[in-house]
Amino acid sequence: MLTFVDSVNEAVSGIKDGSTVMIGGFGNAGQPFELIDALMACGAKDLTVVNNNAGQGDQGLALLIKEGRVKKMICSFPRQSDSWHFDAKFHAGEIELELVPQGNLAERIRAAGAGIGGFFTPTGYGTMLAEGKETRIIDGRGQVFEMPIHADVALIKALKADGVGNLVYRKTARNFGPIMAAAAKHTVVQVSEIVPTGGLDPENIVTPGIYVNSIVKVA
Amino acid sequence: MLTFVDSVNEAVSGIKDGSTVMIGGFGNAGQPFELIDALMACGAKDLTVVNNNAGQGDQGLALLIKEGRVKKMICSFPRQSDSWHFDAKFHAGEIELELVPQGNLAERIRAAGAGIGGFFTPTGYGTMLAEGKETRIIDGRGQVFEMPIHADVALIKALKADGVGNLVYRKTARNFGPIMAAAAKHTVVQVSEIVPTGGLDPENIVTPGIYVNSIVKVA
Amino acid sequence: MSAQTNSQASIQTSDKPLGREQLAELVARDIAPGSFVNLGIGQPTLVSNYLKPEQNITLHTENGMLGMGPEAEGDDIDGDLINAGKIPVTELPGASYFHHADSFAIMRGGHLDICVLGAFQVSATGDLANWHTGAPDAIPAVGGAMDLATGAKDVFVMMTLLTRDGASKIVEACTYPLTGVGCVTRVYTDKAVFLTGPDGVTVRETFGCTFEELQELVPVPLKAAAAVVG
Amino acid sequence: MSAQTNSQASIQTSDKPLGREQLAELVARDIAPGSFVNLGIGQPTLVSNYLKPEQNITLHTENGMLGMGPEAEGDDIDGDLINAGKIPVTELPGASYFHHADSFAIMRGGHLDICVLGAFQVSATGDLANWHTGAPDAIPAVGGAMDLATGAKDVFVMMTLLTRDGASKIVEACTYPLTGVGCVTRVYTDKAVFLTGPDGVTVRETFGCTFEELQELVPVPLKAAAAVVG
Repeated sequence: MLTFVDSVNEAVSGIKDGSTVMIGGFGNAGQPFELIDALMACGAKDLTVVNNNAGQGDQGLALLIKEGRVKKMICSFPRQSDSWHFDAKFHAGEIELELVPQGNLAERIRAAGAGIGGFFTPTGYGTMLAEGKETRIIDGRGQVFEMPIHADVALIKALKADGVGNLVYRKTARNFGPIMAAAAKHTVVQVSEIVPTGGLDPENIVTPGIYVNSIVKVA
Repeated sequence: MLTFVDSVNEAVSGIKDGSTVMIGGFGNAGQPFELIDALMACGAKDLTVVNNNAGQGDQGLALLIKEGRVKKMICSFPRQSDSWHFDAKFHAGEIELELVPQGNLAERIRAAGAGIGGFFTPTGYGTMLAEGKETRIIDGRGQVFEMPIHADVALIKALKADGVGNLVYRKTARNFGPIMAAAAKHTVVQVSEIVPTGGLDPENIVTPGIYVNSIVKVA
Repeated sequence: MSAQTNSQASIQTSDKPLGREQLAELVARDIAPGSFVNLGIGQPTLVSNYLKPEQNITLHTENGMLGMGPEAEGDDIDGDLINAGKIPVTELPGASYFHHADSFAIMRGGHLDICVLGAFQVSATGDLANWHTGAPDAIPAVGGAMDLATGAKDVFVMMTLLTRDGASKIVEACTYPLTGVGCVTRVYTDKAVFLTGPDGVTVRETFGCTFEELQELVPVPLKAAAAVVG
Repeated sequence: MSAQTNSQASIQTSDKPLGREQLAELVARDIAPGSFVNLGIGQPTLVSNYLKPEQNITLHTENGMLGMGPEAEGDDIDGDLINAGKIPVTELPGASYFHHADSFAIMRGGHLDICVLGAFQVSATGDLANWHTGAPDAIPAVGGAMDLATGAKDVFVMMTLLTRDGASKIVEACTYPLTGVGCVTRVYTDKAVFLTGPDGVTVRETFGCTFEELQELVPVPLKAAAAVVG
């Protein structure tokens, strides 16, 4: 059921202690900064967060990690020049890390949305990231079994939404948005613009409204 | 390598005896009629054809089947009121049928293009279409292991192409086009219009040119 | 015992069996506002005629569209805009198009609230048989039936309760080849609405027969809906 | 023996080791016209400066774009248009955008002709180690390296041949954690270009050293390229 809400705080109110939260964005492109700030404000803790990175600098996801609200990160690239809050928590043994090759991260999120129970991929075969995982040889190539990543809530950013929740994105800010929207039970979207239903070309919808639950316009 | 060719006959010239050929379309929407006619004319035989159906009436794929050029059909819905040529060949034991639930057909084609070695799906579990296949229980649900479907050549129809082979489609004629384009070694596209490079909005490309090898404009 | 008799009487909501159109109207009325729905080929398609605009239902068609409108007529017929039954349809404001894998991901990923399907048989535990007679010379054709049966949150079946020969289509175990296991949640028939699931078969309401008369027809133990008993 | 001596002499194509820019220029020259290419973060990015328009190369960036143009400057900088290194870039005519799963499907499905990556080590059979030092206190970060290594038709590595300590980065077996097994097809270094594969390591050309001097540096048996021998 789709609702348009007036504030980012209301938009994230469904996030509880222990929730798994997917957060869109790659670098700053597509990051739902305002929704992350609202997640910070709402107080939910023991979170599992799925994002490509593990926070940068002293804002957004990095702050959430600093405050000890994140129990586990599922990501592909936690180490960056300014990922000091994650680094500190990790070295202190206060945060769990599931490191996932970026393509496996994307495909596992996609699998969750598409109802796939698991899949074999050559990525990671023969590496330490396949340790403990089921493997098999298919058509002569070693492959690793990977499971879908589901989430309770996805927080994503899009360019525009129409009245039924159809979304379009902008350039490389699209990144994880469409697949996270499909993989979460409840998808919250911050958009720059809301247009009337019929205002987006049906040929060009990237995320159909069926995947969207809450929309908030962010100035 | 992308080439623009002048005739449908030239476009299908890479199809050899024994080739696996994917043919786009669902009903008449998106069916590359002219390319199928060219495939008929080129004489290639012992074909494995991947299509949602198994031909209708006395044209296109149905004719190819009638002439004994198709060794095997991989499809989800071979039986239609006017699928008499397939019916006759099937009852005569002269054509092999791999019957695949439509969603498995789509997902297996998608898997081929995406480099997935195989996947588990609940679709078909406990039915005769899962007989002989590997199964397992994942998260409490019975699931069936399905393998990708690769092809030598895909024949599809799009609305427009630009100079680098980017494609857009029209309404429900999109259907299997984008996933077949990605699953075949060589993708042949018939389009209604060729526009200059830059003439399609990068946000709205459905099939990027990397998946396209031959383009022919059909009046 | 008298309570049970009361309950059996109270769930008879019509003096006569329902016709096809009445059944379609009933199914339409039971679909929750805002639902995303896929209507199977054949009888289920009739349901669309009874959906009210204020229900705000979005129809999905597995060949690649959300926001499907009514059947197209006259100048609105467009060969590129068809439904899963290959019939020309129309596009409503807010529609979207996508390719076949994305379309089936909507079904298989559990995003549709309801699909409505026809059936040959439904078992006491919700197994569905609707794609293949199993006859040795029949050419099997499955289409999207297994994906819908397995993927939708709720699978509603519409069928006559009895075959032409008078046999119940609600059975202990399906004798026709299965479409899906334990997937059906509700069965709409001319004589009754049944709720199916792991706990067996519950009768929500009957049409033109009593609970006891219905039980005579159906070879699996039936329960009357608790909500109606009171 | 003299034939081998000849071959060893003939594959020295430069008097001096190549600098980073010269190496990038050489890689750029070796990319076949019309190729689809992904350039890894760091040194491989330099290759884009030497691609000629007539080569008609299409660059892919794994965060969701084909047809990436040069780094953006001044007013062209757009926070929504970045590459995998999170640097603002530009869009060329014919570009397209897609989501992350579709973008990695391009890589993982074998559709990229070439990816160019940096490396810590490459083994005699083409194993690649480029993502993790394996140090106990290091925070591992893999990004798209494993997908590129496993997915591209050809994996080119660019690196100095020797570590700061003078150890060869071409090794019998990698001691650093692997990125991919048997995936590297070509290694561009300051001192030589190597072709790697199941048959071992072949030297295509040397820079500032002879084949014999090169063999002294590298602890795996080298072959001179057959094509150059004649």
